[in-house]
Amino acid sequence: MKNITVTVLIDTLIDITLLAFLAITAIAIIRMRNLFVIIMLFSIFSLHTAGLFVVMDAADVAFTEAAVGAGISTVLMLATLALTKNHEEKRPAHHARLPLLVVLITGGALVYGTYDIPSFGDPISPAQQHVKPRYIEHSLEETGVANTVTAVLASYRGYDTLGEVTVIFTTGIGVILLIGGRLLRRNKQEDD
Amino acid sequence: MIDIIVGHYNYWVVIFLMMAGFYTVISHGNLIKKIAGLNIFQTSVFLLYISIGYVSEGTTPIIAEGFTRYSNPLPHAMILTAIVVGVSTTALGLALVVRIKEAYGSIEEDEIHDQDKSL
Amino acid sequence: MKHNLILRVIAKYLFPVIALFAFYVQFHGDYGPGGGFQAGVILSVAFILYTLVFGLETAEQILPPHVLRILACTGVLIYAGTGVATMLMGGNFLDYNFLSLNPVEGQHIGIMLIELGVGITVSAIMLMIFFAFTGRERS
Amino acid sequence: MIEQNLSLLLVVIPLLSAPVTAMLPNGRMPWLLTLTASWTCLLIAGWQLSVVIDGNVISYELGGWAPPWGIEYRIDAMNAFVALIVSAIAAITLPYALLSVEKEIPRQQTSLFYATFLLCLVGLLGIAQTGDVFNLFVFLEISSLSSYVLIAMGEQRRALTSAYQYLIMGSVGATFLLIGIGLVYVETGTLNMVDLNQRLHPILDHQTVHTGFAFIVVGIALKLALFPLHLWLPNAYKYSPSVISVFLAATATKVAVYIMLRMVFGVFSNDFVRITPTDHMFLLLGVFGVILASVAAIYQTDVKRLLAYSSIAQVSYMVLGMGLASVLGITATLVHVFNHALMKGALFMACGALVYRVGSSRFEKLDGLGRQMPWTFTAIFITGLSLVGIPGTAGFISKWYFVLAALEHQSWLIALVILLGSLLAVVYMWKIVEVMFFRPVPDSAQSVKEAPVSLLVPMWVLVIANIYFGFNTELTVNVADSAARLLGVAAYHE
Repeated sequence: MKNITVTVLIDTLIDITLLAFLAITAIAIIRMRNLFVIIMLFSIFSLHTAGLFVVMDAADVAFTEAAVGAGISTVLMLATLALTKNHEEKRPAHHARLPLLVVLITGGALVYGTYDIPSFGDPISPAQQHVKPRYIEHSLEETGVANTVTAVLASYRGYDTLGEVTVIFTTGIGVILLIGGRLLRRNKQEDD
Repeated sequence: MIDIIVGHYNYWVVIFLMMAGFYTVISHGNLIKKIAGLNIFQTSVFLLYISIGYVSEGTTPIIAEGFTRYSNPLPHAMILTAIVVGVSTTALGLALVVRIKEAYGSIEEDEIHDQDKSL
Repeated sequence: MKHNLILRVIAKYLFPVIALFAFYVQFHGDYGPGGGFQAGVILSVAFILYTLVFGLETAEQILPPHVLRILACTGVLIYAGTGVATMLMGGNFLDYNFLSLNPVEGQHIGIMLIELGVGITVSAIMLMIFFAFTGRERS
Repeated sequence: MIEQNLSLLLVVIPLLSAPVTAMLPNGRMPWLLTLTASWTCLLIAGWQLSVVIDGNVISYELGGWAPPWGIEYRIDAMNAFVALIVSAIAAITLPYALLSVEKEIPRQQTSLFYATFLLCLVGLLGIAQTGDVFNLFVFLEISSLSSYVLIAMGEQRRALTSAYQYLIMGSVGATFLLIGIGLVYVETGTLNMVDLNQRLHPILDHQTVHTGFAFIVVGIALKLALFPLHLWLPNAYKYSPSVISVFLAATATKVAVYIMLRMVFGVFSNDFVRITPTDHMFLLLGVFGVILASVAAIYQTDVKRLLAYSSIAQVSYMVLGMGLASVLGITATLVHVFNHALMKGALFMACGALVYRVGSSRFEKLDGLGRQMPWTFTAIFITGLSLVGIPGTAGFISKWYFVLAALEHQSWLIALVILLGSLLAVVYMWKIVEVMFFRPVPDSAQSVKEAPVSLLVPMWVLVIANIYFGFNTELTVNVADSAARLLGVAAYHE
């Protein structure tokens, strides 16, 4: 029993440390003007998030976030930076009040909304009591897959994943239409 | 009081992160920085979902001997899809930024706006 | 970077390792973290590394744009086609139980097929996007 | 076997056609496949509506998993109605697209262009069919991402900035929707709409539920271009290729209206709308939207932008209908969704015809053009009458139901606003008529031919539909009424 308490304590400590890092990174991103630094900080933000996902027992999501956020997104942003050759954000002429007001209202609404949200890690919250138990208890016998995330993703909610593939496909086509002038030729013979 | 803080601090920091991203999107005029802000906004929402799925003293939802308490796989599956949607939006947005730079010679919103007005 | 010998040699050795890891992630998703999407991203990273070291022209000789486009389309068709196949075999769309006489075996086949579709599409599209961004300067 | 799967095939047929289209050689082949796919969709959507029109519900379990564990397609009269509108507009737009696209889109992009069009159709139909909130989010993103691309395909460089602005606003909206879904999920543990409705019922007073609701509504409002979140819409419609203006103006905001109805009344409930200030909010935004957007339309100097502002005003009518929160109000909203799709489809097609011949939709290029392009001009004139709400046109039917709903609500003010909106519509539509018909043709102008037949026929199909549905209200009003009742909206009583 004692061991469990120690583990929980360590988990909480890591959780708080990572959250603090994330908050600092987010503030730095707002205040920095050098775009290269911003992109690097975003990559760090993403990697920390992935770490946090591991702490919160979401290995699959952590894996994907590390590959996509810290990997692909960062590479694409750097590629854009190389193409636009614009490394410094312009200093705004005046400080707009409206965005700050909108953000404060939105954030306030969210804090208001957490008033009766189940506590963090609560094992008897509705989200843990409804729908989820079947995935945990029966996915192995129903789908033969030990990783329940894969079972949900590929089988129970496989149609969402078809949508996800369609989203990626749309993006690919879209990027080619927008900046892939060279890639539009289907092969060397076809004239354009 | 302590109970509320212990049970909610995670959500509150996540809300702060979301709002930091949201603020970057709506207050900054640089097109690349807006996209970075949007990414932070979305990534923080992913944190909200994973926090919802978290169970204390639980483990990753890969069924194995000796474990009985798993975190909720449904938010994980949803967020995997949402991450893909996020990177798709980023890629398209950046492609548009490249084209805008070629067409206007700038990626600052006010400079682009001025060019359009002078026509 | 084309003339840096160390980079060229290491990239050549890293390429199969990364690709192998991608295949491991692709087919081990049932038991551990991972699956088609992550595998697709990792596989595309292997090619991105290759492109960075050996140049876009060399990379496009191995994977010409029209091949990538066909691969991307094939992945989507495999995924949706699996659904159509289950429909033809009497089940609902994507009801893998009907793919085999034994439902769990059917689930295995179905999940493998769709993860394969995801992996193919994702790696092809990621590469297409990367090629589009890096090739932009020249056009 | 086919029949039980038809509702699903409605989405899967365009989904399968999209990658095939992307692999076809450029030219007319991609167009032909897209046309075939969309007409097949129209047939299926028609069949589907005929099944559910009497109050039946089709339930389809994707992957064979029962809801709420799996995703469910749940089609009642409202879903089928929206799916029919989307597929009908796609089916009518495509014959029109052939020449317009050949003129406005580079030949080497045609196959990918049509593939993206199909993906947009997949997204919109997927939204209309699904009974699962997260699945709805995914398909909403498919339709949004493809429309960003399609808008950016416009010829002028401002198409790029418009698409970028839409991308930022749209993604913020989608993220808000995602936050809302998450907050509702944490309180219920489910994503299925029917299940959500039942599990939300006992906890409608929770703060978390209220916040989730607010985020869902704001997120959808961004996609809906609800005043004052409409800023992305005018430029997006103006600078996109003609075909895309037609398709998006006639379908995208309509589907967003459907999402709003489904979420607000289907997932939450009519009681929830009444115990919270939601209905008053909708009424307030609707009133301001109708008046301010109509006034803004009057000051435009470009037909496409004028029509875009008019669209914002018409969407505000639909929001007014939701704010009335009664069977009659929802019926009016749904009837107007249908009729407005017909009107804006025809009007943007006429704009496309002008762009096809003159190359611009700005007023100074259109002087006296009405006499040179009489068929296009007459189409604009008749549809304009419908937009105003003259008896004998489809527009009259929607305005009639809006006024009835307002009077049932005993709100004279709202009835007055609806009439004022019609008056303002007379003013801005008259501006187009004046420029095109009463101004002399400039001497320097070259003579302009009437638009080609393949542009005129789809346009006139919609014009005639505007008149036909002004007399035959059986389809629209019956379906809308049955849909509104299924949504669980009790008749209004104080």
